[in-house]
Formats: sequence, C-alpha cells, structure tokens
Amino acid sequence: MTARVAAPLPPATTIGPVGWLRKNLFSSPSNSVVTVVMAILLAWIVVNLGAWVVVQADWTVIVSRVPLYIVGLYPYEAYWRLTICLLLISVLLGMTWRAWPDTARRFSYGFGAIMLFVGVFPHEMAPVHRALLLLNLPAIGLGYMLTPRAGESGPGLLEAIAGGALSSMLDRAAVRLATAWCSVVRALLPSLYGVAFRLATAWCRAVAALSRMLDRVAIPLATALRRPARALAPALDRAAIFSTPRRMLTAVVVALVVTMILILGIDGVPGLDPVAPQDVGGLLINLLLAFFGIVCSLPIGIGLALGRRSSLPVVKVACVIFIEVIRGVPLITLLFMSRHILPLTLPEDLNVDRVYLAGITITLFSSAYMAENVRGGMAAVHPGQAEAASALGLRGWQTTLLINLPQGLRNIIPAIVGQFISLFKDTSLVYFIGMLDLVEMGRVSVQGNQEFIDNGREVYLFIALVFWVFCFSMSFISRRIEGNLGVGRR
Amino acid sequence: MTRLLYVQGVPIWRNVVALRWAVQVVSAVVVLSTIALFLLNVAREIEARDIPFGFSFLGRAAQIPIGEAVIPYDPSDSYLYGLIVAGINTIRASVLGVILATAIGILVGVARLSPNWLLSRIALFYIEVFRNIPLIVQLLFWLTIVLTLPKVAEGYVVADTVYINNSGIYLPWFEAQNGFWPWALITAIGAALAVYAFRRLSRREIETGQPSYPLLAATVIAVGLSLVALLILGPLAIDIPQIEGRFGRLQGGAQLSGSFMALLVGLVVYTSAFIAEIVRAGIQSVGKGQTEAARSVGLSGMLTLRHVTFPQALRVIIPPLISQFLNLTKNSSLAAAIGYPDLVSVANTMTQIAPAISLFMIVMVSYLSMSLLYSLIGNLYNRMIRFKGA
Amino acid sequence: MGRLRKYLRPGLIVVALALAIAAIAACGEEEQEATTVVNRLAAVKERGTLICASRNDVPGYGSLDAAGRNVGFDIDLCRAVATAVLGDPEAIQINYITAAERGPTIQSGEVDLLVRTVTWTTSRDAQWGNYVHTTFYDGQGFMVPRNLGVSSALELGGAAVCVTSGTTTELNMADFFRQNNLEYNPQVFEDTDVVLEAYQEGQCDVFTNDRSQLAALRSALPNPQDHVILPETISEEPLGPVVPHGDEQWFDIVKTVVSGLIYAEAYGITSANYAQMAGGDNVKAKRLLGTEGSFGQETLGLSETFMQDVLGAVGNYGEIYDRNLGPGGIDLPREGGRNALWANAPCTDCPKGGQIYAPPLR
Amino acid sequence: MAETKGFQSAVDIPAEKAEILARPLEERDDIVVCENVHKWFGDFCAVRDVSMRVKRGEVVVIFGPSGSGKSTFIRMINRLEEHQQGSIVIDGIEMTNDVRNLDAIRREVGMVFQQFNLFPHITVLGNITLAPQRVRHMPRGEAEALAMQLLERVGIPEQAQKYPAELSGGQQQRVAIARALAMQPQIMLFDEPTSALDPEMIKEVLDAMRELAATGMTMLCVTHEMGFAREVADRMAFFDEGALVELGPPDQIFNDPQEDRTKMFLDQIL
Repeated sequence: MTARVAAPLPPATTIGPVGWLRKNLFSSPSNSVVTVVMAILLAWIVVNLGAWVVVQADWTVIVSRVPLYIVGLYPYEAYWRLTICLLLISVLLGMTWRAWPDTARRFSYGFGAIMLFVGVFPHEMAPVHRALLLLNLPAIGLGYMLTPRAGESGPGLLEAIAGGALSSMLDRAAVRLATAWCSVVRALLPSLYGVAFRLATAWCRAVAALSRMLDRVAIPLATALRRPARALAPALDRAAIFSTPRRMLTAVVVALVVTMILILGIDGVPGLDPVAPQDVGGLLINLLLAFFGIVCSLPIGIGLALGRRSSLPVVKVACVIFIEVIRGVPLITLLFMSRHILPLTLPEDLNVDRVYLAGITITLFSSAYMAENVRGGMAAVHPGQAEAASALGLRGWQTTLLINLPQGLRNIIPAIVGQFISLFKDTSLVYFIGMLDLVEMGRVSVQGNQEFIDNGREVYLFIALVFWVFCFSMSFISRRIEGNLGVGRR
Repeated sequence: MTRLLYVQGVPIWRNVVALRWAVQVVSAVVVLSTIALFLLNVAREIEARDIPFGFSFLGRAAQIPIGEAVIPYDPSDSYLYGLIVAGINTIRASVLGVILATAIGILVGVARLSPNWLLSRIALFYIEVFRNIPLIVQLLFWLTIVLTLPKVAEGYVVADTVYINNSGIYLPWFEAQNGFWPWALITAIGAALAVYAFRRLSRREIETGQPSYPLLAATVIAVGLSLVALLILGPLAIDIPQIEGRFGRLQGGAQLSGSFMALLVGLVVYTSAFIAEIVRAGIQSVGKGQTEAARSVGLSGMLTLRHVTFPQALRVIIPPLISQFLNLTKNSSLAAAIGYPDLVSVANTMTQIAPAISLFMIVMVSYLSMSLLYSLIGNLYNRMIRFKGA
Repeated sequence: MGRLRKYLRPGLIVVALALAIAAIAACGEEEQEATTVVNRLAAVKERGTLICASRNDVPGYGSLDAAGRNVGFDIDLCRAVATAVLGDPEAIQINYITAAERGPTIQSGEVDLLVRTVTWTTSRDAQWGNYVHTTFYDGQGFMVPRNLGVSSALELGGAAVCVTSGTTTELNMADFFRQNNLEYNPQVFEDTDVVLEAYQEGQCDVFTNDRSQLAALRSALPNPQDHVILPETISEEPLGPVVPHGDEQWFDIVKTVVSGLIYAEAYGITSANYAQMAGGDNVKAKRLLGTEGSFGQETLGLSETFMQDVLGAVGNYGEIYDRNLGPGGIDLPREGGRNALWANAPCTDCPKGGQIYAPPLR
Repeated sequence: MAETKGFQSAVDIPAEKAEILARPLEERDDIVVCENVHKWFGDFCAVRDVSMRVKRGEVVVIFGPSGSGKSTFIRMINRLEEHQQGSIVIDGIEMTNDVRNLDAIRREVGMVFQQFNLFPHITVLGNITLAPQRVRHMPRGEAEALAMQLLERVGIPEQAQKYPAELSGGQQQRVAIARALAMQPQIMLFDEPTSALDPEMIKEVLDAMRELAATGMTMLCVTHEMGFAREVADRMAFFDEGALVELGPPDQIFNDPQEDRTKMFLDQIL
C-alpha cells in the first residue's frame, strides 16, 4: 500500500475568519457593496435605537408596575400561589431537560437565568417571593432528578444546577474567543507590520491568559462538583419516578390541574380564596387563554375534522360552514359577537364572566383552525394505511380512530405549536372586550395616568419584547420538533 | 355460486344501506335541531330583553363622520352608504397591503437565501422580529412613529407637489375634465393594442429567434397613444395639494393619511415576514439539481430564475400566499385601534345609535364574502396547475 | 363549476341563517314570555360583590394606580353603593367596557351598575336602563394651541379635528360643523393617549372632548398655558350612574345612596365627623346617619345606618369630587360652576348656584 | 468520418474542428487542460492536485470509491463547483471569475446528472428547446426540429409532448442527454448517469452514450459501468481521496494497474 500523503492545507484566504469573510461577505464586488450598505444600515439602527433606549426613554412606567403587566390585578396576598405554579413548571422543565436534553437544556438555562435575575434584581419585592423565585433553580434540578436518563448521561445533576454547566460554558466561550482571535491574527500575519502586529499578538496572548485564568476557576469547580454527582447518580436513578411516558404525562396533567386550582382558587379552602377571573390579567391571561384555547380546541378540532371527512352530508355541511365561517372573519368581530350573542344563548340566571366568554370564543376560533390542521395531517397519512386496516377487518370508524387519526396528529405537532404562537398573539385582541391583558394593561398605564401619557413608545416596546421572547422560543421549539420528528419535509 | 348465511333475507338493523340512512337521518335531526335551538334561543332573548335588532336602520342618515373616504361621504348619507364607504376603505388598505407585502416578502425571502451572510442574517432578523410580535402592538408602535414626523408646516416637500408630514402623504392627483371619457376609451384601446402587440412580438421572438423587444413595443404603444390623446383632448387637470386656510392644512390631491400609513406599514411589515418565509420555503423546495441543470445548459442566472426556479416555486408558494392575503385582509380590521375608518371601526362607531348585532352580522358577511373570493381564486389556481402535468 | 358551487354554498347558507334570524326577530311578537323579575339586591347579596361597568383609562373618572387599584370618581360611586348594600367598599368587581359596549352591557343586565362617564339622553334612558341621578355636568368643548390665535369655535373651518371614537363626542362634533357649514377633517382615534399625542405633534389642530377631560388632559401637557379651551360648549353632557331596567327597588337604592352622598355634603357631614354627628344634636344629620327616625332605608332593604358605612368608606359627594376631580385629582374647578351644590343646606335662600342637588330626606 | 453521421447530423461541426477529429488521437489538440487543481470544502480537501489533459474527441471514464472527489472534479469543469487552486482551460478559454468566460464555457460543456434533473413543469420538448431558444435565440421551428432529431437519436420521439414525470427513468435520462446536446456542446460530462436506474434501463442509456461516443464527442464520464468503460473509453482515470491516482488506457488499467489502490478497488468491484 502506498503511503498516503498528508492532505495539503487549503489556501489561507479560504479558511478561518478571513476565508469566512471572503466567502460570506465579499465574494464578489456587488456582494461587497451589499455588505457595506447593510452594515451601515444596521449600525445606524443599532446606534439610534440604543441611544433612545439608554438615554431618552423613561422606563418608570414599566418599572413601577411590573406585577401589573405580568399578572394583572391578581391579589398580592395570593402571589405565592403563582410562584408555586412557577415551581411546578420548573419541575416539568427539568423533566423535559432529561428526556429531551438538547433543546430543553437551553430553555432551562434561559429560564433559570431569568429567575435568578428577577430574584436578585434590586427592586421592591418581598423576601419570601425572592426565595420562591430562586427556588426554581433547584426545582429544575428536582424534575431532572426524578426522570430517568435518556440513554447516555448528560451533564450530571449537581453540575447542572450548581454551576458546573456555567463554568463549562464560560470555559468553552473563552477558548472559542481565544482560538478565533488567534486564527484571525495568523491569517492576517503577512499583511500586519510593526505596532499592529505586536498589538495583535499581545491581545492574542492576553485572551489566552484570560482563558487560562477562567480555566483555573472553572475546571476545579466543575470537577469538584462532578465527583459527588457521579457518586449520587445510581441513587438518583433509583429515585427517578417518572420512568415511563405514561407517568410523565400523568405528571404533566396533575401539574396543570394543580396550576389551575392554584391560580383560580377554591371556595371555602383556607388560603385558596377564589380569585375573580377578571383579576387574572397581564401576560398571565394571554398565556392562559392561548394555552386553554389550544388544549380545548384540540378535541373540538378533531371532531370537526372528522365531521368534515364524514360521509353524512348534514354533518359534513355543518362542519364545513362552521370552519369556513370562523376562518373567514376577523377575530375581533367574533369577540364582539360573543359579547352580544353568547350570553343570549345561555340560561338567563347563568351570568358567565366575560373571561370565560373570551375563552369560549377563542377556543371555538382556534378549533376551526385546528380542524384544518388535523384534516391536513390526516390527509398526509398514506392511503395504504387505511387500506391495510380495512384488509385487516377494521371498520371504517376504527380505521379512522386507530390508524388515521394518531398518525395524522403526529404529523401536525409543529402546526399545533405554530397555531399556539398565533393564538398567543391573537389573545392581545381581548382588549376589545375589556380584559386587562398585557397590551390593554400597557394602554391603561399610559392613558389612565397623566404622568405617563408620553411614554407609549416605551410601553409598546416592552410589550413587543415580552411577546417576542415567548413567540420566538415557541417557534424555536417548533423547528426542533420538526427536526426531531422528521416531519414537515416529505 | 352464492351462499347466504341467513336465508330469510337481511334484517333491517343489519342492512348496511338502512343503517347508513338511519345514521344520516339521526345526525341530520341532531345537527338541525341544535342549530334551530340556538337560533330560537337567541331570537327569544333578543325579543325578551328588547335588544335592538333589524335592518331597517340601513336607510336612515348615519350622522357619524368618517375621517377619510375614497368616494364622497357626508354624515347625512345613509348607514348603508357609510358602510360601503368603510368597506371601500378596507378594500383599499387590503389591496395596497397585499401588493406591497408580496413585493417586500419576495425581496426579504430572496435576501434570506442570499449567499451574503450579513444580508441573509438581516432578512432572518426581520422575519423573526416582525412575525413574532402581535400586529396590534406593531400598529400602535408605527402610529407613534408616524406621529413623530414633522408637522404640515415643517414637513418634507418634494418638488412643491408631494408633501410628507405627520398628517400623511399628499400627492398630486387627477381631476376629470370634459374629454375624460373619450380619453379613457382611447387609452383602453391603446392598452388592448399593446397587449396584442406584446403577444404578437413575443411569439415572433420565439418563432424566429429574432430579438423583437415585445415589452418595449407594448409600452411605447400604450403610453404613446394615451399621451397623444392626453395632449389633444386635455381630459385631466392635475390637482396639486396646497396649503390652505389659517390652519395650514393641505387641500386637494390624493391623501394617504397618517393612520392609513401606520396601518399599511404595520400590515405590510407583519405579513411580509410570513410571505418571506413562504417564498424561501418555495424556492428551497426546488431542488439544487434544477439550478445546476439550468446552469449546465447555459441559462444565465436571470433566465434560470425566470424559466426554471420560479415557475416551480410558484406552485408551492401560491396556496399559502393566498391564505396570507386573506389574513392580511382580516387583520386590516385592527385599523379600529389606530383610527383608520375601516369596516369594523365604522361599524363600531355606528353601534352607538344602531343595532350592534345587525351591524356586526353585516360586517361578518362582508368579510366572509371576501374570504370566499380568495378561496375561489385559490381553487382556480389549483385547477389551472393541475392540468399541467405532475 | 362544481368547485365554485362547493365554495359558494357555505356563503349562501350563512346568508340564509342571517335571514332566518331576521325573520324570527321580525315576527317574534306572538309570544311574549313574562321576563322573570330579578331581585338584584338579593342577587348582589348572595354573590357578595357588586359588579359595576366602568373604565380604567381616564384619570379622575376611572384608572388604575401603580398598585393595580381601581380609582376615580366613577369607581368611588360604585364603592359607595357596594358599601351601602354589602358594607364593604372593596366588594366590587369592575368590568371594563368600551364606549360602544355601554348600551348592550346595561341592557343585558350583566352588571348591577353602569358608571362610565355616560351621558344621559332620552333615547338611552328609554333603551338602555334607568338613569339614576346626574352626578356631573359636562359639555363638549374644543382645545387649540394658543399660537393659532383662534378665539371661537366658529373659526375652526378647515381644521383637522382629533376625536375619540365611539362616543357622542364624535356625533356632536359632526352636528356642530354641519350646522355651521364648516369644512373640517376629522381624525378619529380609539385611545385618548393617541389622540393627545396626535394633538401634541400637530397632526390635528383641535382636540374635542368633554370639557372636563380637556381640562384634565391640558394639565398633563408640558406647557398647559400654551393651549386654550374655546368658550363654546357644543353639547350638554349630564353624566350619572345607570341601572338596568326592570328592578325598581334597585333603582331606588342607588338613587338613595347618591342622594345621601350629596345630602351629606350639603349638611356638612364628612368622613371625619360622621361618627360624632351621629351622636350629635343635628336632627337631619342623625336621620341620614340612621340614629334617629328613618328615610325609608328598611323598605329598600338597607341597614338603618348604611350611610355611616358609606361615609366612612368614601366620604361625601364633595370629598369624592375633591379626591378625584378636584385638587386631589385632575383639578377641575368646582366653585361657581354647574357642579357646585345648589345650596348650602339648610339655608335654601343662600344658593351656591350649582346644579348638584339632593331631594329632602324623609 | 463515416461513423459520425449519428449525432453529428444534428450538430454542425466547424470545418477546422472536423479536420482535427479526423486525425489520430495523439495528434489532436487538448480540449480540457487541468493543472494542479485543488478544491476544499472547509478544511476537507476534496480534490487535490489533479492535472489532466483531455484530447478533442477523447472519451475518459473516471471511477473510484465514493467520496473520492470524482464528481467534484467533473463538476468543476463547468463551474458547478469553483476550483480554488490551479488552472482549468476549456477549449482555449481559461476558467476565471469573468462571467463572459463562464458563459462561454458553459455553452461548450454539456452535463448529464445522476438524478436527471429534468424541469418537471415543462414538457420533454420544452426541456430540450428551452436553452437553444433563450440562450442561442434559435427560432422555434428550428429548435423544435433539432429537439425532435435528438429525441429520435435517443429513441423516444413519441414522448415529446409528455411531462418528465410521465416517463421512465431510462427515458428521462435519455431526454437529459438530448437536452444537453441541444446546446451543441464540445464536451459532455456524465455524472454517474446510470446509477439511479433499474438494470434494464441502464442499457438504453449506455447505448445512447455509446452512439454519442462514436460521433467523436469529447466525453468525461463518472461511471462504474466497467463493461462500457472497457468498450468505449480511450483512457480511464482512477480517483482516490481526492487525488488522481492513475490514468491510462483501459487495457492497462484492467490488466496491469500501476498502483495498488487501483488494483484493490478493481478487485472489489469486478
């Protein structure tokens, strides 16, 4: 066998940062022009926006009433119930982290960071609430602990919750920074002279030193934490109680029911005084309406989709009309009609709170879209499946329920997340029927207070940011799911 | 040879046909009675609670002001006319919105696929920012931005005819004079001729391979004929906006009000983010092999785009695009929040003195007919492409 | 065109449904069910909260403070009724409604009380509910920047006028300009803050609204003296609480509470001195406070001393006014205006010239 | 040349080129000249230091294990991939970043892909006439006549009005060959033209290629059809790990490979 020659190195201008720049930003004259123009535009926007945010804007209108934006008029005495709900969510997040490490890890980091920030940030907050918020970090760890490992073990539990992950992150960042910079320097070597060259190498060395310093802290910390974690691992595995998908699902359902009870309260139970649905507001009501809209619309949507596929003409026509009418008109007209027509269809002495009216409307609205999703998902199931089922002797409805529907639902998981996003955005329209959601709370803060009447821009920017964080995370998850399921590309 | 398991004949409760009929009838009864119950209940309550209802109000004077109208409107006009004026406003916003959103969506979608990293990242940023913020928040934000434009007196003036300020954009517009109809006729004939010439010349180009410049010829015919007629007949006077009165308001010309601009910008930015994603997915759905093949037979970048990539991407793009158009039209109802008198906004104002339920039924039926129109277009398109092979 | 028909069918059926509803509504006169009379007092007591329809976006009348508490003149009236009926000023639930929703909300009876800067008109009184008592006299006016040099509303021809949508304000403005043959360019917005910003930025020259709100908003502007409120009042806007039709007892209860508030001011009974007055020697005060005689409380189903609770919770009319609309709030002048008391009781001969007046307590 | 009647009848060859083709192979000019060509994907070296000269009218079969850079190499010849070092000259035109050079080279070089890459939205006829009409501005009648002639050569004139999806794989690949020929290229590149086909369809495609080779077309074929190579190729090139390991006439490659790697590979596949 001939000795293999080592592969030649690619030309310096095609690899490393310089090669990257050339390939991605300056591959042709027109491309370079585009790059420069875009860079100038970007810089202009960033500078102006940054200046406004830091210098001109007056954020008192936000800072002075953060709780109002988040939970509306929810009574202060009952805040602890909400923080407990948050803890439950943290546990669920921890469970997800274990079961689906890649994506949920980022969310755990993000969520933990937000909790840490809010919990430590110097503003007016009772110590007990701070403690409850900070408790979310171990709660994530608890969820993680109670779930079995999915195959290969990820970062150890203690490592994860007590800074191991952080240190390794720091470590990785420093190394990346150092290598990136050094490769720039190496690539530029021929064209750098004198001072510039010395400056560059000095900087390169400094970054490397910094990275070593970080290593000196991070590595011992990580190893110190890794050992007890590893020792504990078998015990922890034994403690894993959510060991089957069914148990995990049960945990999720139980957590949601408990969340609902905690949020709305029960009459007659001390400490759980009912909270008027009206008082649940801010971001909380957007999330609740969107979440329950999706969950409740799923069965209705499935029913409508099956009805639309049905061979019974009356059922089919009724479903088609319902779906098309709802999809054909704007949500605000539906909300308006719900305010005026829905109460008329209910018994006279049943005075339904408008929160529930909004919930019903949003659910019906969402179910029409859900029906179309489900129908699309079922249509994508290969017809051979149904034929095979018939050949096995299953009846029509059995085929639908046991074969087509489950496969169809699996197909539409990303679509459901997408619908959740758009429904979440649409809940901002409930201001139209006088509910104090996040957007309405912003309007009210500006309008109802003379000192803030000029601060609309700050408020809308803040609200936009909050919505964006949620929607973007959702669409991120959705893309991940799509990747994991391999659906979406057929 | 047949063998029946039960020779006595099929009992009715096992007869497939009878069963099917029974299920049909039962379901019909259930569905219809539910609907009837619902309607009767509503009707009875309307009656019992004296909730105003009916459509006789439509002929009466509306009494409400409408801020901007494409066709002349006065508060003494009827409700029906007021609603039509508002409906035209909705159509105006949605048609302009659809055109602009499509154009920008295509640009951003193509930029998203650009080999230039920065451009593609900026496009991604645009998409992810604007589609993840509720439209209502964006509208309120754009309105405050429009309001920060300078006042009329200090606003931007282009060539003494176009005014841009926080009241909106004012453009010179035309006023029909005597010779308008003859001129319109000649222009129409010119357009028809241009179309004919375009087809004729493009066919010639294909048949003979001679460059025949069909687009140029068609433009020259249409514009030339129209211009000549314009000079001879003088059918149009140009109405230039002018600052008038003690308040220094602009009069005349065509106005795009501040609210309208905010609405348009909001709708366009929001929808174009979705359209960009659709366009990107559509273009990516055309395999890399297609472009390579086109390149290898010598087609240039533009020709590849026009004859290979785009026709194929379009089949994937059009159906979701139409549903985005519908969304845009429905979303224009949020105009109510920023003071543009669209259908919902005007109907909402009218509810003070006219029956709310009737008004909103009219509004819903109007939107429904628009959405039916869209789905009709979508279905026609689907039929059209189905003829052309796989 | 089978496809076409398929897609038109839903539309046709919707139209058919609409027609069916219309038909049913048109010929629904044959059977008139006796509407069950709701005893609202019992219902409120059983529920434990009083539901008021109000607003949260106008300083002085109804807004949210930084702690998320509903405050304002209208809210205080709601609290007064809640105290009278339930003994607790916090036993209220405020349903926020838009201007356009006021009619349907009170018609359907889903709220016990509508206190949302709602102008008393005859048709509303007939169609919506019963107007209890005028608690504030307002009128529509115009605000313009001083540097425009406008001194009368009749000079407003050609102006761009900013207005909030969905209220009588919009209609009055249309009437006024039509009546006087003036050209104008209406700029209609849903939100007051947007209107104010549009006005400040010069998108419109004139801001029309109820004068009280104009005054309040003017004081929120950076340089209030740079803006003038024109002398013309183009409409009469008596504001007051409304109760649903069909329950006279409830109507009377609310009327009595409002009268009691005004009466208390007229007789100098305040939140500070009511306890003392209850034991004092002023017969009229003692009657109001339930320590001597009666003025019909028990027939209305209220406690003998309900006014003591009310005064303790929210104070008298004057205190409510001062806290929200007067010096403690948006600082609307009261003395010498229509919202002053008619007279300082019991001296009917020394009128103060206002129109706020309560019937005698007997 | 007697055997050139096939495809040549559809493609006019300038007199001086026909004259060159009449000479024996060794005396013809080089139509493809590659010198020290390199190509990297990131840090991975896909083609390393390949130098190869191809005579006008020569048929070169390129083979080697998958991932050995052979596809990348022929894709560089019409710039579907950009080479990063070395030089490529096609029929006297240097491949640079100049758009005019590139357009000229693309017109010189036709390509047939493994996955056919026919345009699914236009008919077979449209696929073939698209480029002649749009790029060469050939009148429609002429372009269609040419297309029909080419379709007849590849044996499927009756399929002209169909859409690609209605054809079998072998037929599609033959359409793809016809499409490439319609631009009257000097060089044809084949990138594993038969590996996506069923066995009975391979033959019809190879037959078309054989006939094309017989017309004196310069061909570079990436293929593992060794029978075809033995019969048609003038030279064979073995690629491994991005490098051109061995280049020689089929006899030498099959019977007396100079390199161990070539021998090992041939042992595996034969």
